[in-house]
Amino acid sequence: MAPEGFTLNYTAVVIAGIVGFVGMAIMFAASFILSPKKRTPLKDMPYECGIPPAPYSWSQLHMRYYIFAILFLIFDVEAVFLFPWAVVFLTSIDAVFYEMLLFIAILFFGIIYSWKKGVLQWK
Amino acid sequence: MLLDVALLVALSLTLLTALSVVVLSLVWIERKFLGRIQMRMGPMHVGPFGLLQPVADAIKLMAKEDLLSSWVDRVIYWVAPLVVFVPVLMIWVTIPVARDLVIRNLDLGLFYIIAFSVLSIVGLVAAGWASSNKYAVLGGFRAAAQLVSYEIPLILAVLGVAMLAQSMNLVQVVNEQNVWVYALIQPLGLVIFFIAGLAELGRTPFDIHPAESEVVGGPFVEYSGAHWSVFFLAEYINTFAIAALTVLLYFGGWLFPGLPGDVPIISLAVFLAKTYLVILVIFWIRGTYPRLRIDQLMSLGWKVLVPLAFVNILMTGAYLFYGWPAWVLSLLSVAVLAATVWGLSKAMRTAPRPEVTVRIYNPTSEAGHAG
Amino acid sequence: MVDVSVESQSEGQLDTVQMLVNMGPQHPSTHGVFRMVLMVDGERIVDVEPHIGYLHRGSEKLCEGEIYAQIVTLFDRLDYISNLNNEMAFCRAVEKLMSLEVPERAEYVRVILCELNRVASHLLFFGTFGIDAGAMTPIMYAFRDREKIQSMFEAVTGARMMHNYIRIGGVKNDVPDDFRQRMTALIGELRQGIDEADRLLSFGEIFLARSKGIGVIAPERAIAYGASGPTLRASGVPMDVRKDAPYSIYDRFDFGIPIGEKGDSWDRFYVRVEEMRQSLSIIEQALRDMPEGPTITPTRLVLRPPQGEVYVRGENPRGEIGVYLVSNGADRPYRVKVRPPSFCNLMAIRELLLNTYVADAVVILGSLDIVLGEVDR
Amino acid sequence: MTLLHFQLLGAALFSIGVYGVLARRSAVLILLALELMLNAVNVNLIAYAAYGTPADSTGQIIAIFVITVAAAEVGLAMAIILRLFRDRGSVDLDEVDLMKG
Amino acid sequence: MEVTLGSGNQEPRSILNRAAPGIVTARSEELIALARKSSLWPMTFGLACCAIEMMSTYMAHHDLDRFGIVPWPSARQSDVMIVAGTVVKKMAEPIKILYEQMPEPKWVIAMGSCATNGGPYYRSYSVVMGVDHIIPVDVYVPGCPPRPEALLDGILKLQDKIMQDARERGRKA
Amino acid sequence: MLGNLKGLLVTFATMIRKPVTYQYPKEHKPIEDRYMGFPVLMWDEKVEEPYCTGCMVCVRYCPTQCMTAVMKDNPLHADGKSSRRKIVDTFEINLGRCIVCGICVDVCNFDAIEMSHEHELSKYARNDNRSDLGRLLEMGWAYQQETGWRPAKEKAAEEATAEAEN
Amino acid sequence: MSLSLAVFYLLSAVCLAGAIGVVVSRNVVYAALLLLVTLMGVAGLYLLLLAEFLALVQVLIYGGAITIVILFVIMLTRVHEFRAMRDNPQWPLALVTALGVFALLAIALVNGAPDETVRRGVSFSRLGDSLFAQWAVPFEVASLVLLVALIGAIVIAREREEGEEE
Ligand code: SF4
Ligand code: SF4
Ligand code: SF4
Repeated sequence: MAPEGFTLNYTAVVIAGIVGFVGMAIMFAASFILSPKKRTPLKDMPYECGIPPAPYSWSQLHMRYYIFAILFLIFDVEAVFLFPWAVVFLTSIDAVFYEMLLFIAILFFGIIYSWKKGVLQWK
Repeated sequence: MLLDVALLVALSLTLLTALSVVVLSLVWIERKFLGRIQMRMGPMHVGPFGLLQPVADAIKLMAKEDLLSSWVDRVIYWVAPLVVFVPVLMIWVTIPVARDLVIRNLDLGLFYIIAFSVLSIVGLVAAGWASSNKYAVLGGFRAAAQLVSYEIPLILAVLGVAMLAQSMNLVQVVNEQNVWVYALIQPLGLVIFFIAGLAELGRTPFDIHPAESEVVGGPFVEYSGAHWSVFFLAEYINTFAIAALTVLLYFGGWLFPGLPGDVPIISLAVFLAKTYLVILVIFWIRGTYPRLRIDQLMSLGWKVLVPLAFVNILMTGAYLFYGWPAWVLSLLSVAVLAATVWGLSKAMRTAPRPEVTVRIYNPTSEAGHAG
Repeated sequence: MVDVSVESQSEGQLDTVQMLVNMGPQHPSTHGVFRMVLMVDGERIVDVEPHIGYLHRGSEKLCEGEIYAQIVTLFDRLDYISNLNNEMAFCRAVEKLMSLEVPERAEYVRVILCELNRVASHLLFFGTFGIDAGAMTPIMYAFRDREKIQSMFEAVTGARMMHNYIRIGGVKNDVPDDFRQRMTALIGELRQGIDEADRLLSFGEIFLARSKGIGVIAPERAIAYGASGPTLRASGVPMDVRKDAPYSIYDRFDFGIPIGEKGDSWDRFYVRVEEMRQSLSIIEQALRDMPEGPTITPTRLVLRPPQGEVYVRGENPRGEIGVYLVSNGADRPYRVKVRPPSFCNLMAIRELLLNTYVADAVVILGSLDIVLGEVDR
Repeated sequence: MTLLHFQLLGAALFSIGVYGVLARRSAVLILLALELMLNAVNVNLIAYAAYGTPADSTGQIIAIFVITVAAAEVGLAMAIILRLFRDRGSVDLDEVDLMKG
Repeated sequence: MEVTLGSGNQEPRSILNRAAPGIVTARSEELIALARKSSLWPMTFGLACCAIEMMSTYMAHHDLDRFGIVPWPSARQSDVMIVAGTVVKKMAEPIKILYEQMPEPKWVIAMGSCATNGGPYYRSYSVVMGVDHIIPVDVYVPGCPPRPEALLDGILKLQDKIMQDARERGRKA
Repeated sequence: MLGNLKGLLVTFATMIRKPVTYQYPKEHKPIEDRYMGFPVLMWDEKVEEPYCTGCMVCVRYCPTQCMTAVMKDNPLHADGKSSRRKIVDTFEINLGRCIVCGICVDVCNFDAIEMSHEHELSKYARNDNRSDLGRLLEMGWAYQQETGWRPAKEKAAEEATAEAEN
Repeated sequence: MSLSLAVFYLLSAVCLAGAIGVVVSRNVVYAALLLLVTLMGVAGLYLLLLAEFLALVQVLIYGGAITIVILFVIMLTRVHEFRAMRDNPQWPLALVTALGVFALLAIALVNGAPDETVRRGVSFSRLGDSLFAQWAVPFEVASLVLLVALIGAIVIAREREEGEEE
């Protein structure tokens, strides 16, 4: 009892993905056999403006990045609720509109909080 | 069923080919246009007017050694370009180029586009990580922080359109605009969408993750040959997608007053004309502006665009809910926009005129005068 | 997967979230082959280690083995963007040593060309600074005008960059006949071009945001570092050798020296833009007053200046150049030492970069306008 | 394809998640396994909703809330993990002994 | 006048070439060479004074982009290295590394007398007497600095060389 | 935001202007008269021999020492056709090393060497620009014909006579 | 039906393989990316169950947001440390437990489940309607949960910041 065209729609999506994947893979393969190859130890080194790279560990990056990821996550989830709301709030009962106002207000408080805490300020 | 699948495969292949051609054209247009902006000629010598230049570039990249140095994490390094590219291609399944010229017109089209465009970010971060190169790591993180931050205003701006159209179906969104295009009703949304879109593309002035003068190409620094060109391809297809979405969401897609909206050829022409115009604007901006710094970028995103996007949604919601006339929303939008611009200028101490801190000092002719 | 994480941090260092990023010698924004090793914490720079010497060509040593006339060619290549100013400094040193008179007309020609050279140099700065800030177009505008200046140089000196035109005792030959008209036209074009480029870049909000308040040097610090030229003047210190110790005929012209207020990157940038305008006005005045007459005091081919030492100062586009010359009476100098302006300006780099962003590092380095040829010599 | 198929798949995913939670030591990996379990639950919920009579949106809505909570949980948990890592230099849950300070 | 044909950079063979040398015909070799010569991407890389003239060549008046030449900052994406300026001994190693890090096929242009053979610094204790002591060079552009047109001429010569090499390879295959 | 808009206007204005590019292989940026390309040797048409006597003054003063010259007795002088007692036998300039400083021209007493307009001399091999007498004279001849060059002394003498006539 | 069954098996294979990869992979980044694969498979399953919106939500939240957060954390902590880390020594026990859980569940399911074969989708607007009309309270609670998570994460992450700046 799928809705009209449902199966085709998503078959199309999947097929597009597969076509993209396979197409590019074919390109890699073609490039692999076409391109000249020669390996040298220096070529293997990461490029760093012509200087042999200094050793480093992976733990270089800052918590700051993480907070933005969290903010993104939270607002992404919010979007999940906003989209159904966007298309039903006119046809549904009035309360729906105010519900969302409350919802947005609560989450907007999050932004204000982070702003006040200064985490939006990249230091 | 099998026939349908075959048809879909054929359509997808057509899509891939068409987009490749579009990318070639974009590369050519970009170089020519930037050339003109910079008083140069742009490509001239490969084919007539340099038309074959992108083709030559493509062939060359294919026949170029595809480095896979032993320091990189091979699997992720190999897959990362695909993770960036495939979603970018997939969103085109539902982007209509004319009323009936679309592979499948999803009902949740807008949501679908947003959901899949987020996936590309993972690819960029993974590419930066896998390259085991400091520039790449820096660039990858910049990419992540930036793209992640601008995704929110982008989503919220799109939401504004979905509210106006009461639908997430792109064809319907366009059809709803047959009276007034949304650019007029909701200019604020347009501005937010366009800025956030530019940031999503990583184009000037938001090109901090591939910033050449800072991180030498960012996540792509270690890539060469075919792998690199996949990133390149993805970037340009994405540019085209954002331009197309701008046109579809705010400029009435293939609709043009006086022209029939249901003749595929005419619609396609109108749509392409509009899209290429938007693209030219993107290139124009690219040729004009310097690049922002990461903290400014993040501040702009979170402190300006996100609140503005919420304001946009609220205004749109109120407009629909209370049934105001359309011009109220336009006026409100413009007012908010103007206030923001003024506030920003004020904050940057450039209103009404930027402050000049350099003066001419001339000891011989008494006191110096202001410069 | 190969283990790339070379045993790096021991247990005690867990808190360090820092990474060494190497910029240069080949990096799009290190202006040649400067190298910085940045210790970054996220995007923030916590330590900087500048490395120079990637262009150490041993010029000063080479000077000791060449006769005076040949040394001019080496000075050309020292600060390769302000060639004529360098030639001028060296020739003045020898002239001072030999107490040689320079004909009036030659002085005018020298000043005109040197100021033109200053404009060319600042134009290059304008463009590369734009690139550093991420704008790709200003450099095209700057080079359009620079190209015109180079054509002018070519018409006068015969070369676009390495002129070998200013000679000990004057200049190589007189200017071409149509010099005055061409120069007047050129000045007009340059004024327009500079204004246009200025409109394009200087007051764009993005550019202001990128350069205002970035890399501030306080006047005392600038003086302490021995900075000079626009770098010093941007901090509000009105020091200009052309005014303070006028050489050649600079005391005859009415010109101002642009000084900044804040000492930030934008001031350093705009001081240079204003300086271009002042230079153009100097050229205009010089063109107006230029007398007729010979352009060189004839000297012997192989000079043997008397024993002694001299030090001359001059105002290069990048700051004060000093040439210290010791002669033992032979046909080759005993010692030549140059006080390179951008080397001294570069000294401040560490202090300037601490606690800034990686992106700022590029802008700040750009605003110092270094030329590796003279930093490393 | 019946409801059972989905339920079995959900069960399998859930068990794999259980294994992961029990067998792994790194906090991040445990979290990943936890996500697997949550997804298994969601598969079940939605399967029930789809096969239920009459068609009912409850299952889907609960799944949305589960996803919401999962997102919140990941955000918080990751913050804690980061914090632990910064303080103690390890994300190995066996090594982390809060009492030792 | 004695003319020696420089060897310069030779393209290593591709897998296809190694596995089935017969398949790669002269024509396809030439097609690829045509693409390569039309899209020479140099590395953003300047050493000294010559770099300024090289920049001039990129700029509006001469516009290397007409030939499809756009600079890329990373060695990994570039095809040709224009050594513009004095190669001092300290810089020799970075140059070597950068050269090696460029993917095949790659070419080198030595711009200016310094890069060719030391030029004005031929007596200096710290200068490498020509970059070809470190890496193979395809085209030498004389001058100090070479005019932009001279560099353009050098690039056209390099394009010729690429075509010629391909033709020769095709003949051999 | 006004400054930003202004920037856009500037680039837009440029876009509708004509590009300033010289299309190189077709069109060369005009070379000024005084342009110093590589040094070349001049050919004395009257006596069909080079002006250069091989005196080696230029060789001594060249800052890069990229020249060599060997002198020989001039057979034409013996025949009485030429006033030059000595003439150049072999001459070589390594144009790959020459830094176009023009010192050789300054020091030459015979107007035998001149900075030509030659500059496009890219070569595939390092030593291909070691130019011998023949090549230098060839390039010099081309330059002579292109510009109608005459030795400075001759010119000066002519000017002097012209002035005397006036 | 058989076609969709095939698709189901394919997707389940992807999911299970990915899931097993997640719990056995030595490399955390691989584990995270394999989780992404699994979750995409699950999204596919949702599609089979006609839950279009849920599938997209899965892609958006799990595929995009959560994966990125996890990747961030992995990169912020040290990866080689993870790699060196072995599993618990009692992993066989865990395996037994997991198998036990699966067996129990499977038995219960096979015995108890009604064998429905017809799937029904819920239209998007109906979904929205009931979400906002009937589930209003949980909906608001969700926003609170999110807010708390946000604030909690900020507090936890921020304290550290201040500590660092000391
Ligand atoms: S060849 Fe001349 S211009 Fe070029 S780098 Fe050497 S000295 Fe400078
Ligand atoms: S060119 Fe002039 S200076 Fe040189 S050897 Fe010949 S005659 Fe003598
Ligand atoms: S121009 Fe200068 S470098 Fe060239 S040959 Fe003459 S003296 Fe030597």
